[in-house]
Amino acid sequence: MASNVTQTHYNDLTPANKVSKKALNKMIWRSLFLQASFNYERMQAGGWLYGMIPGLVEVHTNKDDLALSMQHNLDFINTHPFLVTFVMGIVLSMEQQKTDIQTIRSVRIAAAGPLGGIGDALFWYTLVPITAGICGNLALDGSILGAVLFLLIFNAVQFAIRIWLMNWSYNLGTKAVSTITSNAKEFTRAASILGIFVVGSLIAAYGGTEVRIIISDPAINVQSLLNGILPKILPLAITIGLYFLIKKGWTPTKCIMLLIVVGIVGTMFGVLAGNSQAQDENGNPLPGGYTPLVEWYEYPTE
Amino acid sequence: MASNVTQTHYNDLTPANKVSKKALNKMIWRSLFLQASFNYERMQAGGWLYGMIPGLVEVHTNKDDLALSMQHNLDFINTHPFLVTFVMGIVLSMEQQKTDIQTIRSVRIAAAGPLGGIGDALFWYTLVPITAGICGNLALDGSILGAVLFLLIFNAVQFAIRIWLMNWSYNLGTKAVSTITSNAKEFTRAASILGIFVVGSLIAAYGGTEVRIIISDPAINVQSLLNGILPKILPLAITIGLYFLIKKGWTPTKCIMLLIVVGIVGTMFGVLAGNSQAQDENGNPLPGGYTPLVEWYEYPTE
Amino acid sequence: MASNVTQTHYNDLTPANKVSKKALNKMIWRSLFLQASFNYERMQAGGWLYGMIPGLVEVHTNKDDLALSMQHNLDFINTHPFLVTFVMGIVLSMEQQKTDIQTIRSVRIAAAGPLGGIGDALFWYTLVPITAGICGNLALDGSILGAVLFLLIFNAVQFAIRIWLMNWSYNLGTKAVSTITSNAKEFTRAASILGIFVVGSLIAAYGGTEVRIIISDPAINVQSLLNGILPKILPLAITIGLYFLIKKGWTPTKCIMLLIVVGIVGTMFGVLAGNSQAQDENGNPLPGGYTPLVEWYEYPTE
Amino acid sequence: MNVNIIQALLVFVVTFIMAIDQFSFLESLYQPVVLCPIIGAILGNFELGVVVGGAYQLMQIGSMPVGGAQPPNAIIGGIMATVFAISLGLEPSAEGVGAALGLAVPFAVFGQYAVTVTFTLMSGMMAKADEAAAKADTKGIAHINYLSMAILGTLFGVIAVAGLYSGQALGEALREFSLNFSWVMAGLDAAGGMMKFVGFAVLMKVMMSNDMWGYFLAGFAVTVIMSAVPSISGSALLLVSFIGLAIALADYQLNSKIKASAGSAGNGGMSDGI
Amino acid sequence: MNVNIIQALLVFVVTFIMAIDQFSFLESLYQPVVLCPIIGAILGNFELGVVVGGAYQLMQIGSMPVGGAQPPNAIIGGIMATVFAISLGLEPSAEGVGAALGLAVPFAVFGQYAVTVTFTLMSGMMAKADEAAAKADTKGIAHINYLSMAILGTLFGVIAVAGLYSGQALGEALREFSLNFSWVMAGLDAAGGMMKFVGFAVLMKVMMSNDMWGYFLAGFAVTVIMSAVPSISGSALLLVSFIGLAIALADYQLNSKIKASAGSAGNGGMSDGI
Amino acid sequence: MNVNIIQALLVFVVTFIMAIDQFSFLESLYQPVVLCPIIGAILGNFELGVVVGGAYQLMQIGSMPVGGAQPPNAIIGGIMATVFAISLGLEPSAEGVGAALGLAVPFAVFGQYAVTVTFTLMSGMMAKADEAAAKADTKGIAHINYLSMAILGTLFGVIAVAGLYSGQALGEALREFSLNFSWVMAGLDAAGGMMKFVGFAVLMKVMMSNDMWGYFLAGFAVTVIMSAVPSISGSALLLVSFIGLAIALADYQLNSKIKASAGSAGNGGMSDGI
Ligand SMILES: OC[C@H]1O[C@H](O)[C@@H](O)[C@@H](O)[C@@H]1O
Ligand SMILES: OC[C@H]1O[C@H](O)[C@@H](O)[C@@H](O)[C@@H]1O
Ligand SMILES: OC[C@H]1O[C@H](O)[C@@H](O)[C@@H](O)[C@@H]1O
Repeated sequence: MASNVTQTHYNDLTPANKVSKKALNKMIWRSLFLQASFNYERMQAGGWLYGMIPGLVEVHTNKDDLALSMQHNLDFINTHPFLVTFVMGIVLSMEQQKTDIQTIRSVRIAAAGPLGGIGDALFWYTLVPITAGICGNLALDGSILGAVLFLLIFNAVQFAIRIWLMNWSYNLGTKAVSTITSNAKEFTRAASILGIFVVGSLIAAYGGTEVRIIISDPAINVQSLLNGILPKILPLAITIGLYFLIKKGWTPTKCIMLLIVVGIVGTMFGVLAGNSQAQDENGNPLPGGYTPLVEWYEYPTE
Repeated sequence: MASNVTQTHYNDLTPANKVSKKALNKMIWRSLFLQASFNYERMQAGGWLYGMIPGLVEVHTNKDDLALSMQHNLDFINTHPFLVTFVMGIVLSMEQQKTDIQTIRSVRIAAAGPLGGIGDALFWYTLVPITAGICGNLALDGSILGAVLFLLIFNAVQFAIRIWLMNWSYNLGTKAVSTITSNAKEFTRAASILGIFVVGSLIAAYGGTEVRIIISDPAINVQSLLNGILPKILPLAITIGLYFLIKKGWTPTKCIMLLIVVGIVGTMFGVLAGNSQAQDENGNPLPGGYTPLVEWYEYPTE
Repeated sequence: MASNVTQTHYNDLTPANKVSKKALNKMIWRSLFLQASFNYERMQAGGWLYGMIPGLVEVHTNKDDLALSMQHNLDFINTHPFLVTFVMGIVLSMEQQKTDIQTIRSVRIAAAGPLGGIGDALFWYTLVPITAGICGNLALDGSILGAVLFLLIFNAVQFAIRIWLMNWSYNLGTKAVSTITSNAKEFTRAASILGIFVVGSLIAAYGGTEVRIIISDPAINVQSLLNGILPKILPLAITIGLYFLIKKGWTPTKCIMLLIVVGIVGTMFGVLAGNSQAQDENGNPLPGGYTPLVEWYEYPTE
Repeated sequence: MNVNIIQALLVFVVTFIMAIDQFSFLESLYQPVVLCPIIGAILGNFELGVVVGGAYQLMQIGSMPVGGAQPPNAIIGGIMATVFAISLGLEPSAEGVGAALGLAVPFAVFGQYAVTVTFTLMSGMMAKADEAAAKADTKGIAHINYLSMAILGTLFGVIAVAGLYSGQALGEALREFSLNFSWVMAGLDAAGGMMKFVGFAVLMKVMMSNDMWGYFLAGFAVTVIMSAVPSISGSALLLVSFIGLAIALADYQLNSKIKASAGSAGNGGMSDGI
Repeated sequence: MNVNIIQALLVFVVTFIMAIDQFSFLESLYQPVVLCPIIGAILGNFELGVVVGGAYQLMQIGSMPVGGAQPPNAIIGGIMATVFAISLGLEPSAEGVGAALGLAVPFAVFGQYAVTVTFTLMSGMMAKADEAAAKADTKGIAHINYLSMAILGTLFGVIAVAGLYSGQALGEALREFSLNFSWVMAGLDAAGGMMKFVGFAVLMKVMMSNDMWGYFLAGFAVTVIMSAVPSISGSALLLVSFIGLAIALADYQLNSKIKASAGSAGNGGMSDGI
Repeated sequence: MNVNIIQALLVFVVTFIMAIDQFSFLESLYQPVVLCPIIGAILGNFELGVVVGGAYQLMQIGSMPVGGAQPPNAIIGGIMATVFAISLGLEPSAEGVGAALGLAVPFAVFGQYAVTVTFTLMSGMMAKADEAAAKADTKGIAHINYLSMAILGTLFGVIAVAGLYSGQALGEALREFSLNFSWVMAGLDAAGGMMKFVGFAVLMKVMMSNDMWGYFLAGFAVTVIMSAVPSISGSALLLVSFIGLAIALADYQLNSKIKASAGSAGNGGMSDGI
């Protein structure tokens, strides 16, 4: 289990040779499958590792080290699919240097988080709307040129970025990594600080879990009350709770089971907010997102 | 005077024995009187000390130390009345360990501040409105059940919290305190930093002193101009000014006298904002909160 | 060139005597000409140095040191013209102590920035509107008293401030500087941190460079997209770019040339935002601030 | 309404207790839903008291004292609403008691005002407390607290009884007094608002050292920023303490390491001297 | 509309590919502007497919999956819009195809829902991945990814073919099912939203030490502040990383210096022990 | 209006002085309330000048140059308003002079524009100043300042006299020129806005070291946040300096301690080497 990696250093600490051009190319190609096994626990972790493998096998000739490396490369990750090669290059260069494992993990998450936001703004909210606007209009006029143009522009951009970033960041990392090793301990600590700071931040940025209870008479909105104490208090509390469970030895799978139970029991009684996406006879969404099995309070309809 | 405590350590530095269960219970009971001598200089300081006494007398068998402890336990404090036992437990555990005096002071204010906000949100803005809503409606229907229910719910909650927090935090503190003492000096410094950070924060959060002068022709609102330089500039300036006076040897009482004079002279000339809560013949509040004795500018009526 | 000062210490490190009263008075007088050679590259640098000269020549009897000092006193500076004497006094006291050059530079910019904002609020947005309001109304009634009163009030205030601040801050600095020298290296570092922090801040506060491209069909506002990634991204990117150019050896003049070319080419193609202040036949401003030479997209008129 | 001396005495006693309870003890007896029925019973109309209590309770939902700032006072307001409802012989229903609530408002405002002034003036009591503490006089501290409660109780008792006898007339007189001397009242209010700065300054004296001015100002700055954003201003103190914790822990970690490094590196006696 | 088995098979294959493509591979084939013409061609009306594709593409501009949150699904939506347009014999023009887009909405919503549930349930797959990794089984990792893609593809293929055959009737059935069990759907949605906290917690376990709680909470606090200011909430993570960088570099600088100072000042062996 | 050569000369001299005064010297002579009566006196109608001055002064309340950004220029505007008021023979009253203010607007805008361009181009002057400084040539620095003032004064003097002679016609010509070459004007404006980045970059070169990038970006980030909250954006720089102070003092405290610890712990010569 990712959470079971306790070894802090690789067994073989001799820096590996530079990875072959061929491996880098394979990694670029495999980076297209970053989201192949996307799921809400670790998001892109599975696809990430799939993408890293060509590099990792070259770098870790010691089989135990390869296992070690593969294990921690299954940590939670979420970043933009085009920009991921940047993170891949950096991480690969650290793997090659046999950098302290925790440092690799910290750098990986600290880089991935912000790149996700940047990539979304650049590609999902800029490139796609613009090309879709132009190409959609062409298609509306009956021309198949719209489809062709869309594929051309979109893929020219993504391949250019993926290829360039992978090579650039791998070289960058290779250079930087060696200067860092003289104060390795201090660097690991600093990287962990940044990493933990980013994790705190991710909770606030992405955590959306809320309580649903809104009563109209007397007027009570429990989530508003919670927000008055601390916005995003639930995501924070749940994460910290899970952290202590995992520290106690729970496996991630067990945590997931727990959350599914909590989720379904929570909506059974109308306590947790959730969107069923169900529609009533007139195609309108349900008030409060769903109808609880046990309705013990009246959800305001307006 | 609280400000005269210059001794940094207790005379008897041998950690005392754990405080008796009986003393803790007395403290819980006395915590109900936290606001008995509430005033705007130190807020709950008097009631706080009253509450701490049963523990302090057990811990400080040396009379000089008891005096010392009582003196600094009269520092300004403001927190939520229900959650105060949490702070009491922590402080008591530090008193017992004969922790450096400044550390105790710093931890006390740093814990009290945020708990005030949390408690207000939880109890004043959540528990009370909800129970009051239900019970008020019962009473409107002529049933005395409303009153009974209100007392039951409210006091069940407050006693559960007070009792549990006191015991929990006292034990927590007792455990943590011993590990801290190895780096006592560093811990004191860190606690002071947190304390001073929170004091700066309290000024911005609770400081409300403003200038009243608003002239309509030409349009001038002096407070807006000040806000343009720095919001809450007056509270900050006054606090810093008082700090230097007190450092120079002024007693808090003298400072208070000064502020009363400043307050009344300030409103005499319509310079300071203040709310007289007075109403004119038609029950409307006065423009600008009051009518200055000396009116040298026209306060806009609209 | 300012950027060519690489020497970190003066040649003659013996602290100079206190500057003569006469020199301080000259500096106050010259401070009136702070903006004599105002320009957008270094803002008040030329006038600042002009103002400092009477003090600098007394302090630096070694000619090379005088040159050194004059060079770095041409760094970018922008502060409020009335409050500048505060910065002058502090800097002069450090020059006199032959403080490490980088420290002087850092303290200078760190003090000037915030004082600019304070002064603007106090004088440009408070003193001027109030007196202008009163005096303008007097003048409207045909009385020349308005003009006389305006000059009296305005100049009484500015001279009082300039004179007092210069003397006060010079003395303050003289006292503080000596205690600092024992940890000179550490102080320089700390001052540089504050300085670099303020420079980062100035970019965000004063940087206004934007992209102009707004297309209505499909709706695209490039600047909004950039703001979604990072507000003020262009000012940040340009400054960092220039920093690397200057590190590579470019002179500021060469950088300026580049920016003028970028500016004009940018507006030629309607890429950069800029305000021509031109008006059409009906006295209305032009959509988007100007009409590009090459119009390759339609700027929305509404 | 005819009030006999026994009733007046009972009202005094009840008010005395409630005035203390609003800040000390259970902090719940004083709520209108509890208080008004009792006053009603004393004045001979328990049922009306219950209803007035319910109505008043609902009206003042959401106004609680926070940070020591006072809302219109629920005790004086509740008592006078009951008095008016009974003397006017109102209907025991939600609509019926409305008029009584209205008439009680000036009294509630006056009560608010009485508390504010008391809290301002009682700041003087702290000097006495300091003296007692310096002598380790635990009884003295207790007495100060008891005395303070007694003062508040008596003050409220007197106001309530006076209201009981002279009703509307008194309301008008109070209003006029505070109108004519509004600047004094406002001055006390302003002074009251500034009192806490003395407390802050004393704390600063305790904790401040020259290299901590930055943290002090930073705490101020960060809170100014948060207060300017409506949706988080309520959690500002908690969020600030998160940030302060990061700073304090970092300082602790580094200074401990410096100490360890100095201690480890040579003469043991050093470590204390740094 | 009469659909023969070959057409159904082709639709299945195309949907299978597109379902994978929406998250993996080129992430562009699946866009309506590309997809609808292909479906149109299969069903015998290429031109109408092109126009429906254009219309659908424009309609859904701006809805992209961000942070894993799903918008109404463009694939199922696009396919069904094409199916309805052809079966209703609509005009190949912007106005003409409007009705088909409307009928496709419930299917798009159902597709969104299918993805969300899949992503929630596939969290379980990670335990398998952990096992494979522990054995350095690179093939195993590959298979997990292939399998995941196959599942998503098959699921979508089945939905599309079912939609192809039963059109509106199926839409109605789906709607009713999710209406009756809305609390289960909502529960899975809520659970899905919480899954990432497991990932965060694992990361915390890796990086957290006792003196880092402050940084963790500070990162949280700063982001809460930023998220409360609309115009910068989008750049929050980047701004946070700037601040985090300052903190990390400061810590690095200071700790390196402490180490150097300790190392320099005495017995060389010390430096490792600190 | 007939203008004789003496009048023109006087206008030139007055404008020359005022143009300098608006940035240097007393920064108050140039205000319309002072300037317009003087121009009025020169043109033979002092009283009208007084009234126009008052009206113009009130109109432009609140527009001051901040951070070097220029508002419509009050000097050129004030002078032309006086010229138009006298030549049109307006009434010396608030309403009477309104028309003259309107006609003066294009000139004020042109004046604003002239200042902006001048400030952009005069950036070049700094290279000369650097040279003078490198030779410790104090006179050279003085001359550069005098010259700069003279340029600004002359430029304004010429514009004012031209305006005096050709009034509205010139206004129209100016407008057309800037309309036709609006992209050049805008380019200079854009370039002017970027000039300060050169100054910032030079400062960075002075102060930056590798481990300070974090602070640089953090200063930027914090200010971006503050600027996004309207009610505190005005005090952003002051608030930032509070936070920066905390950081700098912390760094100073820690590095001093590290130095002391290293120094104390062994060979004295060490302390310099770290
Ligand atoms: O705000 C914290 C605290 O402040 C004061 O002590 C009182 O107003 C309490 O009711 C409140 O809980
Ligand atoms: O937000 C970053 C990232 O999050 C998820 O991985 C997906 O929604 C991606 O499309 C997105 O780019
Ligand atoms: O903003 C500070 C400062 O900036 C520039 O130097 C000028 O615009 C001054 O008028 C202003 O006071």
